[in-house]
Amino acid sequence: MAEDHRTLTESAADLANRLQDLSERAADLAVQTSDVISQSSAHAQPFIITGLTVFVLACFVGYHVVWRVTPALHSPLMGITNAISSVIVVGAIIALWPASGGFSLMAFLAVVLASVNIFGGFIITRRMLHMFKKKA
Amino acid sequence: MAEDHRTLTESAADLANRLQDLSERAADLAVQTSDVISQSSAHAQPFIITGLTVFVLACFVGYHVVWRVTPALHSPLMGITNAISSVIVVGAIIALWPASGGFSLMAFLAVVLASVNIFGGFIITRRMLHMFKKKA
Amino acid sequence: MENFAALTYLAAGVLFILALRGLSHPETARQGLTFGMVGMGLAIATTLLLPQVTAYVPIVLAIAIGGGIGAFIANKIDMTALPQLMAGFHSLVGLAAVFVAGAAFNDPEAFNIGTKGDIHLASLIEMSLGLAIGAVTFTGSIIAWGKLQGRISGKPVTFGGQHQLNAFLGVIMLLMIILLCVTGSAVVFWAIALLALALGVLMIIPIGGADMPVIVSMLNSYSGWAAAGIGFTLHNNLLIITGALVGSSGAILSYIMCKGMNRSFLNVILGGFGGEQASASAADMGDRQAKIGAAEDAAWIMKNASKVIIVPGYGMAVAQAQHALREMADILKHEGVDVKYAIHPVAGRMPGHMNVLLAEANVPYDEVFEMEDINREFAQADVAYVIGANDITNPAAKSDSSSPIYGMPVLDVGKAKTVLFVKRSMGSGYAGVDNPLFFEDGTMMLLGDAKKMTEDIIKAMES
Amino acid sequence: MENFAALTYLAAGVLFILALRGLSHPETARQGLTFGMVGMGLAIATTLLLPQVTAYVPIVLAIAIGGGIGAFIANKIDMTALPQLMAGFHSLVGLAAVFVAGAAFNDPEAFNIGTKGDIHLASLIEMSLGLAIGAVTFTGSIIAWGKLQGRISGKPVTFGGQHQLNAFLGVIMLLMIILLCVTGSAVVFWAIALLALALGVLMIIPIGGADMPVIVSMLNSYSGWAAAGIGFTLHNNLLIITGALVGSSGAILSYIMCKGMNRSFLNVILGGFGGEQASASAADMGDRQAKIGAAEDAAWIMKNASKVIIVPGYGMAVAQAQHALREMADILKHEGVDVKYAIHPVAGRMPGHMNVLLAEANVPYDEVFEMEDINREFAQADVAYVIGANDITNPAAKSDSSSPIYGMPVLDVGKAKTVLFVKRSMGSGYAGVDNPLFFEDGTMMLLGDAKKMTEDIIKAMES
Ligand SMILES: NC(=O)c1ccc[n+]([C@@H]2O[C@H](COP(=O)([O-])OP(=O)(O)OC[C@H]3O[C@@H](n4cnc5c(N)ncnc54)[C@H](OP(=O)(O)O)[C@@H]3O)[C@@H](O)[C@H]2O)c1
Ligand SMILES: NC(=O)c1ccc[n+]([C@@H]2O[C@H](COP(=O)([O-])OP(=O)(O)OC[C@H]3O[C@@H](n4cnc5c(N)ncnc54)[C@H](OP(=O)(O)O)[C@@H]3O)[C@@H](O)[C@H]2O)c1
Repeated sequence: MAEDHRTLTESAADLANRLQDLSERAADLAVQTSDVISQSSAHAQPFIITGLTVFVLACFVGYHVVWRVTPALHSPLMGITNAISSVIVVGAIIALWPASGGFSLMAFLAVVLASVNIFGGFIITRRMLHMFKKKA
Repeated sequence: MAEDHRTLTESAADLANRLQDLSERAADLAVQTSDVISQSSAHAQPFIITGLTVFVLACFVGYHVVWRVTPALHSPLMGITNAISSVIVVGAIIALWPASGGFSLMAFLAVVLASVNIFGGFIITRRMLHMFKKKA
Repeated sequence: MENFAALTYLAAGVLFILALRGLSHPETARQGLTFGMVGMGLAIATTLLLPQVTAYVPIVLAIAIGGGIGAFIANKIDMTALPQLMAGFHSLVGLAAVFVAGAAFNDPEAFNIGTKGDIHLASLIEMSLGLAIGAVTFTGSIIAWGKLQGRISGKPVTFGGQHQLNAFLGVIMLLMIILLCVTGSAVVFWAIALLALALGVLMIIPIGGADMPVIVSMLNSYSGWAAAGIGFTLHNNLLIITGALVGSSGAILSYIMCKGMNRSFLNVILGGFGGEQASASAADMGDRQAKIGAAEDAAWIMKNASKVIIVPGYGMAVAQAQHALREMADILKHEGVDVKYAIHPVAGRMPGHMNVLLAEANVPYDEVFEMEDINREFAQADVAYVIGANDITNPAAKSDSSSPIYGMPVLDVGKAKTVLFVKRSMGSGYAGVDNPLFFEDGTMMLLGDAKKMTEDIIKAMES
Repeated sequence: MENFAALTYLAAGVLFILALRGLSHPETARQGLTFGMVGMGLAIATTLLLPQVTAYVPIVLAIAIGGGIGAFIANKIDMTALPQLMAGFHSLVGLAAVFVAGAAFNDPEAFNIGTKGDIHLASLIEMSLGLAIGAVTFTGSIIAWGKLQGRISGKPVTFGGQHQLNAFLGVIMLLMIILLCVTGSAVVFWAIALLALALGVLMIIPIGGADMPVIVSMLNSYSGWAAAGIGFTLHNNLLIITGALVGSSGAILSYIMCKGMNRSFLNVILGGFGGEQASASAADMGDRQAKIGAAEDAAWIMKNASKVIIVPGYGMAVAQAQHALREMADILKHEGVDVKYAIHPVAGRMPGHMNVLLAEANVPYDEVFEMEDINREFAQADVAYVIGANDITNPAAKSDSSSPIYGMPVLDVGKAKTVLFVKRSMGSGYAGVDNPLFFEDGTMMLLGDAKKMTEDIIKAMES
């Protein structure tokens, strides 16, 4: 019995040791986790920052490019910008029937409407541009 | 003694239970960790991608902005670009005496050289620009 | 895949930039258009290849339906209806943005922006802004379409306290967006949508029909900023780049139009300008007498001229007189007369309107000149043939500081030896201002429909 | 802090863009410069506030030393030495890039790009490119500086198999970069540096002294791309934006210069063009006789002219004649003569060289015209006063298809009633081509130093 007792006590102590071990490992893991996260966040800025950088630069590009458009082609410009602004169709396509939810009617309608614009905008612009001719 | 025995056995069982609990939590933590990491990597593209986006847009901006510079000011343009290209000083400052290593002579020299350029470039440009005057 | 998609999206963005760059000259414009179409194709193809996109059938169906409708409309529409068409298309972009915001709100997991009922704060803000701007664009563009199409009276609808009401509704909307951020409630979300739809109507009805082009451009600009906002929500640089391009484009075109009319943007937005044309204003002219001519007189004068400058305006678009005009110019050129076209920046009802109509009638673009490039040549011209234009030739803009169009740059048609005005009456143009040029010695009025009158002149020339 | 830093870096990038935009007009240029300086201050301040930066004393010391040297040089230097100065500054940027790359290689932890001896592959590639470009820029710019300053003969140094040797070394370099990526060895790293230093010398020595401005711009462009590369390594958008700006600027300036000389960039790079001027070439002219004039003749002719166009060239810079020139122009203007300056795009030895020198002598910038704007006016001018310029006036570029400068756009000075050439001899300019204009009837040669001759003319005018 005394032996039994000893064994049990020992094994209890053993368990306690293992427990401590484990808790240390858990602590380690936690540290590593936070390390990984902080490191990856140090490397990868939140999207709002890079997005803002891209946005500001794109505004500069837009400003310069649009001012270069010859006034005679301002109507085609409206046509093209109308078409490309429908690039939000990209968002609608993702939402149409995602794995997480079922069929989304709203997304479907958004894709339809954006497609009207994309095709309509490009085709009317092409019609306009095909009319501009040089002196023969 | 029997009671003792029981208590010990019970506490051993208890410990075992707790251990299981803990290991479950650890597993949980691991899952969460990988979740966090994968999520943050899904959200944050690797820098090479955003960097490339920024680079391409900045090239467009540079192209348009530089072509707008009046030829009369091409020398000041060289002066300013000379000064701002020394913005790599930013990298040298970080490396000068970081927590990880000791004093870096190379970084020190880089800061000195870049500073020569920054001050020299801006001052010579200012001297040039101050000479350009309109008809009185 | 993620990274590959990011790269192809970047390529699509670059192609869009090149598309707009192409428009800097008619020679490169068609190539630019091709860039734009390839870019759009790339963007859609990339999205279809994303792992989370699997429902190809409904997607292709939706694109086919929408594309079919779009192609049909764009192929059938008359070039003279361009301003309305643009307004109509914009309303669709606005509605699409509303639907995208709604879909994202209903199923945030699809976009990685949180879970249903617990959407990230930043995404909620961006989403509600996108929703509001989209809804305003939708109803606002419909009103603009109606006014341009003539379905709704072009007269400004004004009532007391209108601006106060709009401002009040704007504040309510802001409060509701804050409420949405706090509660995340679907009811609040759709209430914002309804309010924004109403605001779109209320904001546009006080603005006169002829100011609609500025409004259409403004709404275009808004839809660009909204797309950029959605880009932030979806972490998609392509939407951000495109949004910034479209946003700048709309803003710059509005600015150019306001400058061409010498009015501030605020003045346009506050509304109350223009509307039904004062058709009886000729009576106000007292006993001043205008010289009324016939087609035969005009034909004789022009055949004997050595230089004729043609000034088209909104009336040419209404009468669809561009083909007859080109024919007349051909006859004159055949007779050895030097013929040029002068385009005012705000002639017609949208930027570049006249250029497109003349191009439709096969007028070569190198015979068509911007105001700054040709204004000095009127002094050497024998005839200025003003067809359906009015305000853009009004010298009161230069001389009469009390005129509502004072300060607007105008074409110096009065400097030509003879000015021929083709219009249906002695009435005023869109600004509602009388044109003193009608009563000058060198002026001859050719009263009648622009197309009919031009055809009569052609007949007289040929006989 | 990270995010705050990213935002202020973005602001600094925008300020740099605005700085270059400001240069579109002399009126806004000083404001642009202020933007540039504020942007740089912001960038440095932000970096100092980063948590990992703590060693303020050595940093401030380094900036103070460097800034002091830079300020001293920039304040003392003569404006005529600008081309050398730019080359010298560029060499410093190159060396700084080498040091930054070296520091990053020695202490990758500081930049978060791996650990010593185990640096991320992408960073190794970027780093070695930065190193190589920096080293080439360093020695290349030093050679350019020496040739411009006259410390090294401007003659192209050529030998057989030169281009083959350079190509061979380039291939070796590429192999060593691959080796570096595989081993990460410090020896290989520094071997790359040494090789690049040698390559910089070898690439530039075959190029003639007068082509140096193109080379300086090209190296400037390279240093921009290198900065962008370091930006990728450090995950820093500011470096990327700035690098792209500087890179485009250098590339566009090289392009403009090549176009101004009607030569291809490749032709410049391959070298062997220009060098010592053929001083005795006048003998080749056979028995054609040039009219040699004195200062008094020139004074008399110009005082009786109603329109004089001054064409400055490299010789004006050498002689520092700009102040005397301005004085002469003042006297002429006082006499009621219409005086203008015509600047060829590649007059002098760097883009905008003449404009700066004339500005230094207080010539108002609205009297100074670009070639396209003034070339037609020579036909109405009584006198073209060509001072220290040669190639840029050579009509052989238009008429003689066998001339090495055939196709280069030139100033039509020959259209003026009288052409006065101020130069020291009948020798040719940098292209080594004889100028047939010297022997035309309407030409008078004023042989002598540009400054001395102009002062003599002033004396003759005043007496
Ligand atoms: N282009 C733009 O982007 C833009 C944007 C915003 C505002 N606007 C404004 O629009 C105006 C444009 O000037 P505008 O000179 O082109 O047009 P306008 O001043 O509106 O004059 C058009 C004239 O055409 C005549 N007309 C109408 N139908 C006709 C027909 N079937 N046959 C012959 N004549 C006809 C009308 O006179 P009768 O009734 O006597 O026939 C009218 O006076 C400017 O005031 C501008 O500020 C333009
Ligand atoms: N600006 C740039 O960016 C750039 C870049 C690359 C290449 N370049 C090249 O540089 C050349 C510039 O043409 P340029 O006409 O200005 O110069 P140039 O053709 O080199 O002629 C300069 C002339 O000045 C004379 N000269 C030299 N020192 C003088 C002094 N102290 N007093 C009076 N005259 C003096 C020389 O003749 P004497 O020896 O008889 O006195 C020489 O003929 C072009 O060929 C261009 O392609 C320019």
